[in-house]
Amino acid sequence: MGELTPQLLALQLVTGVALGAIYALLAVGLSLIFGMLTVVNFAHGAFFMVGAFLGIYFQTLTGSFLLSLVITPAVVGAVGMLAERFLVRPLYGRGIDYPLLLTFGLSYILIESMRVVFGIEGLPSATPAALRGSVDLGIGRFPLYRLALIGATAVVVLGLWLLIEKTRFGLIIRAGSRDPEIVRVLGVDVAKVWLLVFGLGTAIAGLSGVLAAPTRAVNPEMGITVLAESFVVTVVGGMGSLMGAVVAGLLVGVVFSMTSLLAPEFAELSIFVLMAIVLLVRPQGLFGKAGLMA
Amino acid sequence: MKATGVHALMDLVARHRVVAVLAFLLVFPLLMPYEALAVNILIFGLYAVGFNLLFGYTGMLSFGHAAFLGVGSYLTGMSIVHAHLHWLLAIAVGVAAAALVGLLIGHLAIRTRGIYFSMVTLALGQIVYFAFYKAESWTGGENGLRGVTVAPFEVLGLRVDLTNPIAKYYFILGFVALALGLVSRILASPFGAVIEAIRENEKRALACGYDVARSKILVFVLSATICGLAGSLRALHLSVVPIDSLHYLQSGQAVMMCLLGGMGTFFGPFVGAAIFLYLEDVVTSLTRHWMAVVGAIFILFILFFPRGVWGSLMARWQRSATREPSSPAVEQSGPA
Amino acid sequence: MSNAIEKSAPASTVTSRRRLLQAAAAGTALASSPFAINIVRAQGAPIKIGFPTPLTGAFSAEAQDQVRAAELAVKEFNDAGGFNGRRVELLVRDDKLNPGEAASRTLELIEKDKVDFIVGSLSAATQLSINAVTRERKVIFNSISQSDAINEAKDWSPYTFHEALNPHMTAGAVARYAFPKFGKKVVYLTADYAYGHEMVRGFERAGKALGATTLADIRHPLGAADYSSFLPRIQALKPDVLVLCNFGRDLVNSAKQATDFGLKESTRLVTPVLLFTSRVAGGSDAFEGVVGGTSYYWGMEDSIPAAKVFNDKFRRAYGGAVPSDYGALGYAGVRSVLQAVLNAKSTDSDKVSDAMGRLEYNWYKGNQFYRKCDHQSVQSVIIVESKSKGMKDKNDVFTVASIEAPSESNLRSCTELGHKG
Amino acid sequence: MNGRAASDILIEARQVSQRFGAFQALSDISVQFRAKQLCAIIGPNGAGKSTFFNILSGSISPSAGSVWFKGQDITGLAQHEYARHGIAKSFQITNVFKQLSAHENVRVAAQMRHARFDFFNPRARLSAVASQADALLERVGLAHLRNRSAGDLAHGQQRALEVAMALAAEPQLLLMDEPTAGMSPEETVVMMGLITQLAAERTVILVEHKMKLVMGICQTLIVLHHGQLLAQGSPDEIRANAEVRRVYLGQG
Repeated sequence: MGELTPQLLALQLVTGVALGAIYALLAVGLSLIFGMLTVVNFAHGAFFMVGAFLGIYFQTLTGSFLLSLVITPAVVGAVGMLAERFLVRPLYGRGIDYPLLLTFGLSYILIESMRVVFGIEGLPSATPAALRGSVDLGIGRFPLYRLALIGATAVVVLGLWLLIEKTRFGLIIRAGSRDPEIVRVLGVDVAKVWLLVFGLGTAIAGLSGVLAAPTRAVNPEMGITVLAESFVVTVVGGMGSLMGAVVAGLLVGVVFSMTSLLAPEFAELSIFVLMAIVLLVRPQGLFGKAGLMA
Repeated sequence: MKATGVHALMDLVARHRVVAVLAFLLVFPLLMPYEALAVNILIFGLYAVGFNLLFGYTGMLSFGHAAFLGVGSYLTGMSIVHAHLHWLLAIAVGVAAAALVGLLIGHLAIRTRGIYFSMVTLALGQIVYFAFYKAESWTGGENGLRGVTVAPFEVLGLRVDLTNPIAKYYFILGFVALALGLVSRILASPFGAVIEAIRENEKRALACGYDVARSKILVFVLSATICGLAGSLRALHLSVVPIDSLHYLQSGQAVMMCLLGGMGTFFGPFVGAAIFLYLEDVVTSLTRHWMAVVGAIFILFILFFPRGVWGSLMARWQRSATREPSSPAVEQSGPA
Repeated sequence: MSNAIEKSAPASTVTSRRRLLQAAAAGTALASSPFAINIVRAQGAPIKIGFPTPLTGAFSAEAQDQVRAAELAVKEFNDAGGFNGRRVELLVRDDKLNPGEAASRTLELIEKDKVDFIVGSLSAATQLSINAVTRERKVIFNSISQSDAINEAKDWSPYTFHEALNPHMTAGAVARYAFPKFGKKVVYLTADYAYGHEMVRGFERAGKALGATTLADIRHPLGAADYSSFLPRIQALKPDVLVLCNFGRDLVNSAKQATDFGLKESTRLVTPVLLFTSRVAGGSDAFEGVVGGTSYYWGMEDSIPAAKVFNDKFRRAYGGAVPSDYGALGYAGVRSVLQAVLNAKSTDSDKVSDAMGRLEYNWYKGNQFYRKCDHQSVQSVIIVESKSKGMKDKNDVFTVASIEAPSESNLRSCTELGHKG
Repeated sequence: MNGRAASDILIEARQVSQRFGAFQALSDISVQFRAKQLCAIIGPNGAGKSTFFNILSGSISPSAGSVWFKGQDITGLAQHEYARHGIAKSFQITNVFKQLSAHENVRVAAQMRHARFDFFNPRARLSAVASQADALLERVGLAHLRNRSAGDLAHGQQRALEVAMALAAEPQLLLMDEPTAGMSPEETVVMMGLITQLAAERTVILVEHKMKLVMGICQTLIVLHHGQLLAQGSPDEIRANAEVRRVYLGQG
């Protein structure tokens, strides 16, 4: 390829990071839930999709993207908590298969309900006026919104880090992710913690939905491919490791972006190859087993 | 008295489970709205049974089994379309290829455990998917492989025309019967006991002196072989091989069928496949929101019949059986 | 009265109930009134058309529009008295856009429902697997979605008809319109599957004659949600025209993201198939200034009388709604088969196939006919440009830029497709 | 009972050391165990008993030194190889096939010596294995529970079942990690009785921290302390050993 200039590579890198941002966000939610509840949430992609739909809905309702950035995750998180309380909770202690398959069934229902409410074709999603258009980074033009996306992800991850490292709730999560017994010993109502963690994880999925909506078509099936991708990221990073989720998210984003440049047809495959290699060399994933934020 | 009646029946079924299932399958088409559905149930029933060998009996949840269904389908299809092989040879090729791919994937995947195992099988399965997707000149790529047609032929003096649905059903049933016989033998064999031991407690199985790694590879290959046969038959059934047969959603289907019917039981997966496909068929023709219905039914099953339809029946029966310790079925063939 | 039920209930479920009613009707009739005989004849065995299409999934909007239009054609035919008293019945099945499901459903339609004809499908893969099943059983299949492969001798059979445009025709027409207008330096962003490759081939063939040069053909995974990682390179290549050789949601996503990357400032976006529903779903921003081809746009009623007639029928039947491109194909697909039945005075596959091959028709978009060698419907291609301002209502999304008249010369030659003669 | 020929040495550890990162769990342990003896490895918590046990039973291979069985170096063999050589073990935490019946548990264990990869012939044909399993259940006193699934058995019964499974391999060496852990006094008595019987036919090595329990029945004791071999000998010699008194008995 003749036109492989440094500028192009640099721009490609930025693109990869922007892609990775969404991956990371999704994986963080998955990883949080798995780390604490050892529940493999197959409805994660569906919660992401619901987030995208509700995001647009609340944006048009309130006329403010920022407002919907707050409301939507709250609503999605609430749905998540309902799911945990009435569907997932009865399955604790039954191994990982059952919750996994139950959430899979749940995803079907979420997809269909969005079809019923918002229609099979989905909703047109507009980029918030302030973030429209593209800016010249000196290495080429890049969409302003995707830059904002990178920023937003950084903020969310930082906030999460503070929550987990600096608060009592975080302490409990860290303890719980290693051994639920400890939490009981601490005299905490574990059930409540699990409820909150599941809510938090799904809320983050919803948030990534709102953030991703302006960059792509919003339709009921949008969560299906996303699910596979975010699993790859979570597993590469090591289930239950937030740090892993973030690092792997960016890694996968960049790998995907670079293969799209050098061998576009293999872009999709590349992330699966990456996962296979990582797991065969390190069966626990990059940051597996290590503590949540380690 | 009712319990003992059920018990007697189930006992009989368990003793001669293959005979029982065949007797049922012989009249099965009469119960189905149309033959193509019955054939699908045969094929996916077999697919689920093969998958269950790994999932239900050895406790390894693979998300990559579509690879074996697909490879079986494609290799059989390609042997007919490109190499013009005899159908029997084509089936053999498909099954052998599936076994080989099973050996490769199994060999790599068993290094990992739990969800990581599931994910590695998923990834390797996707790699197979992609390989066939890209080999467009041989596989037809996304358009799928077309023209897998078999001219009418003679078997044991009988003329078989695969465009005749009834003939096709019994033709395919013949192979399914053989495969079920094999699976039944595997489960009743010494190795059958070993894989259950591995499912129950890997550490202890090692301490007992069993080479767990090799046992896992062997069961993986056996499972792949069965699923490969299901694939081969599907190619003959549909006369096309859709690329979707390699997709991970197809792997997911095997899991659902096992779960609906009851994993770790002999009939369970078959029952699951029947319920799954029949429900899908009925529901889709009634409402466009079939996904919601299927999803809901699925959740209800996991919450209230975690053992699946057949599994729950078995559980009830065994409770009554353990009251009479002299039930041979319990110790020899294990759960039917 | 069985009529009433047929209207009220979805086509896919009426069958069995209708049978009962017929039996009852016929029974009582025979027992009593002198009109018995002609009632029975009037009720005579219906002509059945199987209609597999993805009622659920990514293209369900188009699919359901196809069904509506097809039912319109059926109703017309029945209201006109059917074929010597025999009514037509449309059996709709959901193929879930999955070729395996499509094949099973086609088997069901042929083996259980004993349909006389099959019309339908909404993807290359599903139509090819339906075709594989129908040709083996000598059942006529009129495909109403795009594919080049189905014309080729390898897949084709005397019972195979292709009502829809094929990628070669569509891409060629768009190329002939766009390259002279927008420039000759071209980059393709192509969904990596047969349909995508076929469209690129169509563009490049037409482009060669016009002196267009291909800077790059970038192939993206089918169904990708994010295209950003393909765009920096395209940006660096600075093409006059970016051709998005993908379909439906892939098109919506790639157009949207190309717009975000500011590509439109120096490059024109072009696509072979600009779907009505995609445009409605994608919104005007993403599609602003995008030019593409289509088999039908309701807005052509100003210049094409047949379109006006068809639109009005459709509006009347469905509360003012306008037919979409693929919807219209559902109407044409069914109507051609039924016309052929009338001409052949028979439902026998060979006779109808023969009559259909000789059909010259104008159902909704001007004159059409099926080419002898491959039964491809030779028809006009409409070039539309997406509107972003001055839209009268939500359906007013395109302006008709030009209409390329039907001509066999725009098709690949019979010999190239592997047909003799 | 000293001064026997080296020929009847069954298993032997030669300069075995084990370190986990910075932590030296065992340093330079050399011990010999004779055939058909009942021996106990004792020592306060953290003395390295379990580590040593795991090395002898092959769950971990030592960072230095070697393990010899019947004059053959078996260091670093795969877990399952140990069982095939005739080394069986029972775990500290009960470790059975919970969903399988008591009989099936033992049957599987016994089957190992006859068929491991045969997936075609009915296992019902291995009637010898089935009857051996029944005999073993009889021996550990679980015959009446043969069809009960192992998970439903009481703790003591599960331990007994484990012993039966270990015996099924007809081992020359039986390694038992705290066989009476968590048992009621009554169960403990029964278990110790059983163990003494077993030692008549094969070498049995126990890990035990309840010293009093083993003093009575063992021929040889190994005392570990901070990963060092502190003393080795008959119960009397150990009682007499001043070192042992100081570090061990001293603290109760």
